[in-house]
Amino acid sequence: TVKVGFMLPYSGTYAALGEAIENGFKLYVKEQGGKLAGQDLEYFKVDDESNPSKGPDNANRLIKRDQVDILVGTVHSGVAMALAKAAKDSDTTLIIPNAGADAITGPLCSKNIFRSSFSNWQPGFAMGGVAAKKGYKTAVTISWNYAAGKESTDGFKESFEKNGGKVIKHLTLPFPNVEFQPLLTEIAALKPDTVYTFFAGGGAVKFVQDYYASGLRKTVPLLGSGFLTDGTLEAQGESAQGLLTTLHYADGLNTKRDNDFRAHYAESYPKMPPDVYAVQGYDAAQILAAGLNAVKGDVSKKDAMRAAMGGATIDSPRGTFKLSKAGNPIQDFYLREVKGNQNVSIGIAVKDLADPARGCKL
Amino acid sequence: MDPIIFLIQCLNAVQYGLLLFLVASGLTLIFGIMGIINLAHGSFYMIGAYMAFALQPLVAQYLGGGFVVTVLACIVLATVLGYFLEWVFYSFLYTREHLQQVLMTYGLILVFEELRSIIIGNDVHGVAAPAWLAGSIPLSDVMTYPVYRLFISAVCLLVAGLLYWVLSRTRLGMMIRAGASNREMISSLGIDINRLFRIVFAIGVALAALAGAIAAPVSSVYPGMGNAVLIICFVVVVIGGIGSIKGAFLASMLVGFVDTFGQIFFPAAAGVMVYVLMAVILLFKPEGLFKQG
Amino acid sequence: MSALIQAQGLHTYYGESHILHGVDLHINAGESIGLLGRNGMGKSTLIRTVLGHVTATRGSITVRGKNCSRAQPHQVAKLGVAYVPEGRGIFPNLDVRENLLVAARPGFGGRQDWTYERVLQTFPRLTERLSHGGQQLSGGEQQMLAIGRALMTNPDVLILDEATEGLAPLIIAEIWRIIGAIRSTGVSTLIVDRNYRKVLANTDRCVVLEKGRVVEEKDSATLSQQTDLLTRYLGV
Amino acid sequence: MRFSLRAALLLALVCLVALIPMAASDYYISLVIKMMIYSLFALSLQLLVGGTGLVSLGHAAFFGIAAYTVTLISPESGAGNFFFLLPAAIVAAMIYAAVTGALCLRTKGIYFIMVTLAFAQMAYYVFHDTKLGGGTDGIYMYFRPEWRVGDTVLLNIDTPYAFYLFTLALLLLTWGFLALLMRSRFGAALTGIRVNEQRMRAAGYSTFRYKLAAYIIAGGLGGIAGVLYAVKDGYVNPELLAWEQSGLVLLMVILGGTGPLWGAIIGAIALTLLQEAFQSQALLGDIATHWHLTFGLAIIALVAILPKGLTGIPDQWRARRSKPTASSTATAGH
Amino acid sequence: MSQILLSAKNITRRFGGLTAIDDVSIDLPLGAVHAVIGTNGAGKSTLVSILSGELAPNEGTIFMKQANITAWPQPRRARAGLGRSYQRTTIFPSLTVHENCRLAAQANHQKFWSWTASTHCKFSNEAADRALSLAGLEAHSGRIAGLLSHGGKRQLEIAMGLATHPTVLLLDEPLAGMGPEETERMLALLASLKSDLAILLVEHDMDAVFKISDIITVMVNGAVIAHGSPDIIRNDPQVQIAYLGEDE
Ligand SMILES: Nc1ncnc2c1ncn2[C@@H]1O[C@H](COP(=O)(O)OP(=O)(O)OP(=O)(O)O)[C@@H](O)[C@H]1O
Ligand SMILES: Nc1ncnc2c1ncn2[C@@H]1O[C@H](COP(=O)(O)OP(=O)(O)OP(=O)(O)O)[C@@H](O)[C@H]1O
Ligand SMILES: [Mg+2]
Ligand SMILES: [Mg+2]
Repeated sequence: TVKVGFMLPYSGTYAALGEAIENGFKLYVKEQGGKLAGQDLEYFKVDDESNPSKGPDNANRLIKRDQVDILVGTVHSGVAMALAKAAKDSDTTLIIPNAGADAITGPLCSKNIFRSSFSNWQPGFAMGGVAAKKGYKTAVTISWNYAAGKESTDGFKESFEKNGGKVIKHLTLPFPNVEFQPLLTEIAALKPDTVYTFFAGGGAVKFVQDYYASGLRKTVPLLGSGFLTDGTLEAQGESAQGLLTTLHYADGLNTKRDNDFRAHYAESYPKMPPDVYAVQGYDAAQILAAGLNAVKGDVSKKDAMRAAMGGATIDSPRGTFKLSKAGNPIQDFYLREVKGNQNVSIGIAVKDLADPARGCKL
Repeated sequence: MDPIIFLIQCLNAVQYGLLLFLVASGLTLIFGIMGIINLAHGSFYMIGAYMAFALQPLVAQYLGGGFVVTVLACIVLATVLGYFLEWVFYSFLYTREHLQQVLMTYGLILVFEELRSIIIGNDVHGVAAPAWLAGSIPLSDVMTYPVYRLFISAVCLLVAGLLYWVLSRTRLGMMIRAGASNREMISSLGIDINRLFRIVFAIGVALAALAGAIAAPVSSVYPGMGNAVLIICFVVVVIGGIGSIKGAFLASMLVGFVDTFGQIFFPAAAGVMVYVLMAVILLFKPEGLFKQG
Repeated sequence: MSALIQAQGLHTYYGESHILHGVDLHINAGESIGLLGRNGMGKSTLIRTVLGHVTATRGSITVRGKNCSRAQPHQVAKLGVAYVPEGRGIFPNLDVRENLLVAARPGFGGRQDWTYERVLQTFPRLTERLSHGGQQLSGGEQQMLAIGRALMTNPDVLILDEATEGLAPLIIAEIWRIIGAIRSTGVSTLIVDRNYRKVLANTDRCVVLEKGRVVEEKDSATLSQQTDLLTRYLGV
Repeated sequence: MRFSLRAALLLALVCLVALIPMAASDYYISLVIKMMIYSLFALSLQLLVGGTGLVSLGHAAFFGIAAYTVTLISPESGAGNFFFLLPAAIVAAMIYAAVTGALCLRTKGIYFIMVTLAFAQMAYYVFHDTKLGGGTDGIYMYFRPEWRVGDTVLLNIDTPYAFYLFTLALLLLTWGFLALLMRSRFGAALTGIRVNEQRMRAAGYSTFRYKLAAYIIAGGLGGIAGVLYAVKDGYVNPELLAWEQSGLVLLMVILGGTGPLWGAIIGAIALTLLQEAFQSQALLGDIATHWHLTFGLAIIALVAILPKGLTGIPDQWRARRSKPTASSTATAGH
Repeated sequence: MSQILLSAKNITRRFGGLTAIDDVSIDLPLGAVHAVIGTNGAGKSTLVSILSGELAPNEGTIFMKQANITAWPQPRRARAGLGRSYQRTTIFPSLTVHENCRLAAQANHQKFWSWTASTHCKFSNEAADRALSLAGLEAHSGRIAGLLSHGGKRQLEIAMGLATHPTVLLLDEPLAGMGPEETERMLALLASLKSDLAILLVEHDMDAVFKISDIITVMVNGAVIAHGSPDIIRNDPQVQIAYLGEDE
């Protein structure tokens, strides 16, 4: 048997995401008849509470106490950093199903660390191009003052300005404040052609609502990284309609692969709609499967397994993708529009977008 | 900065300040006046918001009422909850060392948060503002201001006035303050201190819940929303001077302005602004703006 | 005549230490009692026990025939028992006016002899301090306030524990006068005071405590003659 | 005689703890290390809370600042030298303590609590919002420092066991130091300040100096804990300075009992164990996913049955067995 | 006239609108008990607080021997030999009676870096024992101060004042709450001490005051209305009207 350790948020702001990821992972294993490469999996769970200061200890729970062969985690970038450190020190294979910290597949990249999701830079970069194509000349970026927000808006800036636009101001507010009114007023004063934003969870909901209520959308269209409208549409309701976001997954892709996935997911977890987090968990399992198959399920052959994982082509519901040297997906980014409770794909923003992996020595 | 924008920012500041006061008002009772270091106050706020979310359909279905009825329902339930909580969890702490309350109320936070995730789940939910408040008024050429926010401000002012009047003008207010300073003596005057405190506590919880319910439509309800407001509430109460409604009101205004303009003029330091404010004020007025007795 | 307060065989502990050893005390309507004894003999403890601030482990207390052995202090107070504690117990965060008004209450039979105005007349000094916070008052002012506050509840029994402590002679005289006046209105009083002569002079009956036991109970007039007893129990 | 007996018992206990790693797996070693680090951290706070009556809600600042200092100044390549790193980190924490303490100590009671919190939050945002310490993602320490003179390595704490003993040693040193401190005249003065500062001033103590000294010492000791934490996992991030962290260590002290030094240690151990137990799938199965609930209820229960914290248990027990006691129904408020 | 140990010149102190002390001057000579009496709220305690450095005067200067100590903080004055007792009992309730006094005594022997246990501080132990026996508390020395009876606490209050070996002792209503016996003892004590001290006694117990004081100052509403030997004061009509009343 192979021991798999989930280090995910099961409480707090990101609890729903953690659940979806685990579901997705288990769904794939179920599809494979409960075994990967003939091995059954034994699961261990630790709630990381999205609290980086507990990160190392929680990682140790899985690595040292439960002595798992494979780590799967997590959502929060800071925690992921701690997890990556622990994985390196103990030479454990780690698959990151969400956290987008650029550094992990950048300066800190390592041959035992893979990511089934994205790097914060990617969605931003994808949107930058779109904004420029739409003919916007000036933009304001806004996010919480923390790494993920900075990286995402930097990605936007990079491609937007490369294509002739200009980011006239980067607005931030302290994490996790949600009093956006002053900054919205600031936007009203700056009157840019467009606004690019990175928020997630409760913050995303409130921002979209406030932006809508402030009436700015009539004159200053709002663009965002996909997380702005993922898993939050029910709460955002009217205020989110028509928003454009970029992400590596979307509703209504309408490929066979995706439809099957959604069908299976729906019947296994009727209460939860399939979303990008479920997909990322699902693909984490696929990456693992690729590795295990290569070594016939013998996890002790770490190098061979990792090589296989790194080289694998993943047939994901989002569309097939390969991993970069740094272990980050090289994948298409969809331009999505909010219609009802769905982020419907209205085309591909960038094809096979690879994270530059700046600073990675691999 | 052009004048119109400046005025709008002032409006934002005032509006935010008022909301802060509403959230903190319950704490001025429980912490400021009764002297209970109640970390669970944020949870009461959270409970209020989630009740507004969860009750709305039920109310619509059984009572046929809308937003207002829902809010009233929240208040009633919260009051009952508060009365019960004080009775079971807090009443035996008064004779104990104050720090014991910290420990107890921390335990309560955990319990409330977990119960919330078990009962309602961990998703973010929106709460619809009532239709008759849904509109918004134009402020500048590109900006409009939602009527609902103004409504919140009005409620805050109302609560502030009411609270101030009760505490400083009515006999109940005197009893409360007296009981807070010397329980033994107040009871030898023939006043049932236990019941009195139970009621005050209940009112405090009700206020927090009211704040949550009223704020829900603008803030939406999400996990951990309670803890987010907890610290700022204490800051407001302490800056104002423990036990002083006037102070708390002024403090929340101050915080509102510092926070708003801090974000614009010193975005890099926006996070610390409020704390710098508190530190500075307490260094020059070691017992807050309005020192009590 | 009926006993307003009737306490029998009270045993009181503070934690481990046994303070009252079976004390009996009864106060009849309109009667005035003195409680004498050296420091630390249990006078205050006895009072606090009767008032319900401390619960006796054994013994019974009845007020107006109601069993109050386990009663809460406020229940006892509602039966018309007012208390001026040792150390005054002023509410520091209330001003003088509020300190008085918070106590205002018609007496047991709905009597209203003591009003805010009348209390202020009795203690003119307070009138000048109405808006001062309780903890800003001088010791004596606090003492007056404490007594005034007790009177605001229109009691039938007034319990004064060291009520004249820290007062100027004039005021003390004044307070004894007031006590006299209160007595004459038919209010019973229980008085603890270091000035035993005054106590003897202003009470009908005196109870002497020694080490938590009642060692003497005589009507004041007689006791004041028996200097030997006084010397033995009070050391004078 | 009795004393020597207690000493003997303590010694035996220490030896026992020192030998745990022989039996335990890596994980439990690191768990005990964690407990020891938090014990040290809580001890440093106990000097303020139980020793001087200063309740601080900003203690994590010392912890975090020291942790960051040691991480930032230790070389990217190759192990740093503890003889330099440890003092440097401690000094950093003490300087912060001196500056903030001088200001905070102008206030009292709950106001003090809040001002300490305020300054801690400022420190927090410095690391959170600026790139100084890698921002929210935090930074790594790639190599564990070693005790070096010149190039000869005196002590290498790379193995778990070595680090374990090292931590244990520091914990005992701190404990001993504080124990001596509290029974010295200085300690007596602190006690006096805790109970009645007005009287201390009337007697002739310049209480401010005493309080500031205590505050700085506590800062330094808290710093040691921070260094150990940073070295243990080689990863630091702003959350180390968050108010939740300050709250956690305060809770440990309260749970243990705000008085005797060992209350802090008991509290730290108890709280860590509770968290560990309620989270463990192995023990509780699926309930473990709702561990906040069980943990919270446990805390509430403890408060309910332990009026004086864990260290109060002996007294409670004695009281239980002795004479019937009169409960004073209501006692004066603050 | 013997040496003046403490002297305050033209002290004025206001609280908001109210002038608690209005241009009061006072000299405390060695070997004398100087009583300050006066109506409630006259400003006696405030005066004590100002002399001991707990409150700052709005106007006026204070000298100890020759030194101008107006600007000195309370602790420094205390170390210079200025001891006081409080009208509202101010003790260490959770410590034993002996520890209370030892702590007070230790103030004169502060050694920041002495690591010997405070309980072994010979000097302060002796001072404490002495103070306790003087105040007549030896019997209780092991008890927890907070659990003493009211009178007991008052005695401890004095004992702590003595434990610091003051040269100037400010007593704010030391006899309040003491029974006749303790009062007698306390008076005897003061009499025995006064030879090598300067004592300021604020008291409302007139028998006591007239018995032991050498000089009396009478205050009313913050101002001094009379000053002089006991006999003069006793017969001063103003004082009788304002304060004493007609003794029976
Ligand atoms: N809270 C307490 N805990 C323990 N013992 C106490 C407590 N209060 C008082 N005592 C003890 O109980 C005894 C009686 O105290 P009490 O105050 O009744 O004496 P008292 O007669 O009022 O003396 P005084 O005239 O000085 O007020 C004293 O020995 C005192 O030490
Ligand atoms: N902190 C304060 N703030 C405002 N007023 C004060 C303060 N302290 C004292 N006072 C006022 O100053 C006056 C003098 O007070 P003080 O305590 O000195 O009187 P006292 O002479 O000691 O009276 P007593 O003999 O009753 O103790 C009083 O009227 C009191 O109300
Ligand atoms: Mg008494
Ligand atoms: Mg006085």
